[in-house]
Amino acid sequence: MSRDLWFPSGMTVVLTIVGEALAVGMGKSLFPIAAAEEATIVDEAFQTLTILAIPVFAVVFTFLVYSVLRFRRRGQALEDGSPIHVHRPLVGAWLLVTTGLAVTVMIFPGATGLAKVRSAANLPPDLVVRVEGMQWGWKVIYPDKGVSTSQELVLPVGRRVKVEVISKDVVHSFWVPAFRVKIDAVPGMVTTVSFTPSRVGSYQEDPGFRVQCAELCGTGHTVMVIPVRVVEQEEFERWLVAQSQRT
Amino acid sequence: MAAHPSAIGWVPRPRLFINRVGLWLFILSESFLFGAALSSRYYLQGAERPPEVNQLLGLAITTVLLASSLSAYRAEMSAAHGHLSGLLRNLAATIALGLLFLIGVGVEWHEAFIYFPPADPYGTVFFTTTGLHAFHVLTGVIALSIVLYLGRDGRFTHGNYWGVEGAVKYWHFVDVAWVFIYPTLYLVR
Amino acid sequence: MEQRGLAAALRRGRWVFVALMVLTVVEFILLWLNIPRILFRFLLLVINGVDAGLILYYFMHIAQLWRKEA
Amino acid sequence: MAGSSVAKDVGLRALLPLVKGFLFGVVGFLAGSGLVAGVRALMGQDPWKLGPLLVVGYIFGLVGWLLGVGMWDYWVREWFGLSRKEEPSAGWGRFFRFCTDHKVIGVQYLVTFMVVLLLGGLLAVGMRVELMTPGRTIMGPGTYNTLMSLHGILMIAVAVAIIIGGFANFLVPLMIGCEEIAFPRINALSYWLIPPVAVLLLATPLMGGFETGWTAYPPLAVTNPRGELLFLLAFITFGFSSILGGLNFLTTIITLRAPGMTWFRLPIFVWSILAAAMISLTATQFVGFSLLTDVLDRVAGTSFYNSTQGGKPLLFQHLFWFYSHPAVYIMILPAFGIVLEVVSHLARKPLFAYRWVAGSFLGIVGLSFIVWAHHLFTSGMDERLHLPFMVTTELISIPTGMVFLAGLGTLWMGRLQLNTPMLFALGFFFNFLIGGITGIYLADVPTDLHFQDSYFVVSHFHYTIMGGEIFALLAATYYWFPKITGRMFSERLGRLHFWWMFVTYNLTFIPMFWTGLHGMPRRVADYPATLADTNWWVSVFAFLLAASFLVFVWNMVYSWVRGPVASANPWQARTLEWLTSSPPPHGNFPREPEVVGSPYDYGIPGAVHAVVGAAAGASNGE
Repeated sequence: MSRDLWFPSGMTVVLTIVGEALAVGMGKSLFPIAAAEEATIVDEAFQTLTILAIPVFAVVFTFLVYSVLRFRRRGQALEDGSPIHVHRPLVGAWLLVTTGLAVTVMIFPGATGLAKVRSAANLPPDLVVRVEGMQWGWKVIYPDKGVSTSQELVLPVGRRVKVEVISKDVVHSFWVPAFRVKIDAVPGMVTTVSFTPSRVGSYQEDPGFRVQCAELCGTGHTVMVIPVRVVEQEEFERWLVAQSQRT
Repeated sequence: MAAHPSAIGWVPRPRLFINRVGLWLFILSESFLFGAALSSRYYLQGAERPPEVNQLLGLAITTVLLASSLSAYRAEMSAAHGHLSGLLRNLAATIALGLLFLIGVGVEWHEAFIYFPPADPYGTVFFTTTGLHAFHVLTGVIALSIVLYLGRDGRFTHGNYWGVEGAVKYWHFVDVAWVFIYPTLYLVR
Repeated sequence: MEQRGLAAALRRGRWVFVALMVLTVVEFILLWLNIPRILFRFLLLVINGVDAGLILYYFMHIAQLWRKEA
Repeated sequence: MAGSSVAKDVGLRALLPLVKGFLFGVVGFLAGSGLVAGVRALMGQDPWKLGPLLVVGYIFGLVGWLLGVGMWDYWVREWFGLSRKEEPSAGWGRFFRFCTDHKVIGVQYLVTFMVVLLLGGLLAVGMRVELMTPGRTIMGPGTYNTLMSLHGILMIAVAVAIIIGGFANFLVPLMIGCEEIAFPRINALSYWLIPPVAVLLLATPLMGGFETGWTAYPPLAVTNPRGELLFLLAFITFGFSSILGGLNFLTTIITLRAPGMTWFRLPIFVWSILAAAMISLTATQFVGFSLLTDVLDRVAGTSFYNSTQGGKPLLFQHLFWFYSHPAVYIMILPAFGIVLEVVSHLARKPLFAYRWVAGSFLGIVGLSFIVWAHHLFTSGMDERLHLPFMVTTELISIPTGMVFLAGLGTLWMGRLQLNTPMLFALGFFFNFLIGGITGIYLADVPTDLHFQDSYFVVSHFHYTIMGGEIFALLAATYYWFPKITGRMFSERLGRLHFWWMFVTYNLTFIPMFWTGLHGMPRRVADYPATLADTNWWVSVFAFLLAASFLVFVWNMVYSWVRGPVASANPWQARTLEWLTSSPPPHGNFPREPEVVGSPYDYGIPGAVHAVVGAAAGASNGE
């Protein structure tokens, strides 16, 4: 009897340690390129959830596999198992642990991560960009600079950007995988998202640098993509000037 | 109503109770439909309401519908006490009041088309909600008419009048729905 | 006997109808009084709740469900 | 059997109701659309506007179809005091006509939706062919969208209806010991609403397809081609059918339990159906209304979602998910019931923490109504709603965890028979564990900001619905196959099917978490070249996964026709459905069963669940 408890418990611990070592060891290599401060928050939340999930998986998995191997029927005759209907302390402990886990993920990384992601939105932005979604393309407008383009989204590195997203026809969604930000473009509404690009990069370097429509919007949904380019402030200024001359 | 004759050794099932539970569950389900319509009104419009809503007509059709509920109740009670002529008279009155209500809604629609057509934000919720309700009134009128037709043949006795009870309960439910629709569309601000 | 039961039931129905009408007219009158919006909405909710309760209890006999008489 | 004369209906004549239904349907359609054209012409409007013609024509056609297929004969005639036509109580013709026997309807549902499942699977194969390599592979993006949307709605329909419509119809009356469901004719009606749904959905490509996915978000659903309208009408019809189903099961379970069948003697599968039926009875009205608003915006010129007129597209998302999130519990609660049932009977051990599980089911029902907005974290809704909906969503992990404890606790110290149904039940626990854990990533707002509408979501819900519900469905199919058909399936092919499917299933969907994390949005026909290798492998395994169903179909079809005859109780299980013959006779039991104990008292000498006929003394005691 005691062996039936100690062996799978030991295996659970081993599996958990291996799993956690893998999760922590692989660390950033698991994630796609992260090019905004918000991306780090999201990735950390992901990592926290993984660290919490591994023991849960390990417990259920080892006890499931152990039961199958240990308690399978041997021989042909049908036998009944032990008539255990319920084990109140176990049910209580299980409820306590699952409730504890649920509350944990609500607070950390849930509420704390949410607060961190929002903190950028509560500060005044360095740059406001207006993005219009339409079937099927994006139009990027820099209202203060009098510049607009449908070719690419260019942003300066290290500056807090506030993107105001609108839609001209149906629901679209503004998603830049490298920034881990997403907000729907809804007709009749202005939705906003704030973030701070943290590294220079471009679509050629990594496809994470793209504005991707994430909400099904019709035939051209798949190709509703424009590249994103994060550049140094001086280059950004030069680009703005070049753009305004072109128009 | 039982589909199969009970085999030997089966306790007969309480058919009336089964029917009642089923009907009440259906009413519960339908109340979610009206809940969806009413919550859409508040989501789209808040509590706003154009001044052209015809208050007197609203009060009038509400009265008609409440009165029809009374006559429906009288019909059911008459059936329960085996009072056939009372049943038929009150059923006919209920159907007539129901039709009067529908005419009232028709007049209202005619006016509303001018002040807030269906493409207008308020018109959207007004026409959808009253249309949904009028459709239920119409089905209720049809159900009551079938009951009236059967009642004339003396199909309902004071121990067996589920047809009357079912149709009347449904009619009352349509009335309850209106009790919430009326202030939502006409009064709230 | 039978007829007396019916008469009592019909009388009860009339009273319920009168109550419903009074509540509706109260709603209607409240509309024209200049009471605060929050209070007005709250009163409407209460009145409608009472309306629905009256119909459910007296007209639709909801109590049949737990008083298994069938 | 009560009557000695068994009416039989064989030969092609048995198909007559279908022909009649079809003809009545066509007549109804012409009458309805003619009526609209006439009224519009009288009002001085263009009589040939397609939208109103289709909608009203369809409603009339639907009524015509139902009357023709059997409602007139078995239903309306009685209203008018005419004699009701007798329906046959034996013969294969019953499966092709309006029949009120719950066992026939169960089989009708099962077979119909198995076919739809395979069809949806074929569409998925088509999608994976397109996604095998980046760029255009075999089809344009419009075709891909229609294919994907059809796959979505067909599989959602399967997931919602196959267990409740199929197994619950067949089993609930047997398990609670009654002879027929509460409203047999409404039950038949809810099945016969399905063929028009299938016809409409399969006709959508002819009308220009529909590209909104099964979620039908406006304004896209308002501006999309005509195929969209057919899809909306089909979905509304399907919702109506599912409401009637829920109504029937709730009434049956509340009122028709056999003497002695108290609430805590109900098999857990019945509890799960009770819980699922509560949701489908109520929440479905919301999706019906939301789709109706789409239709009205298209056809009647209202402006629910026309933002230039003050409409609000987000309203639809709230209404839609108020049903469609609870809908996943309509799918998964019966699956919980099935696996716990199978695990208890095949491990020959009492179901662990039975009352807690029943309570958890009701807890899930309650919570399911207050979590919908977690689908809207990136939709631009009020940000103050994010935290509360995250909290309620994550609370659902507590009752769900109880199901896992019950499963593990039942296996522990049991005597497991590792046969095909048990393997699928175990596979359920593994897959649903992954599906459940990844759900937390989507419920937590910070991670959801990245994962919303990505392949991570695709993989997550395939883990819960396919890895969860479909595995439970297959467990149920193998477990109850002898009861339904009276024959035994091939155990060897069954195990082959399980291992083949389990391995290829996981290899198909695990990589999708990775592609989602790396920025692949869902519902696209193309992706960046960096994801090409992963997608190629996913496609290969998806084809192998699809091929595993060939084994399943062969096993089912061959065994149904040629398999060895099964005994009344091949698993030596204790619930009531095994106490009657396989397949059960018309009327289910020779005498009314009397329930005297729990269905799960394994290992207790002398414990009895039920007695069928005191005189006969047939019981399942030791």
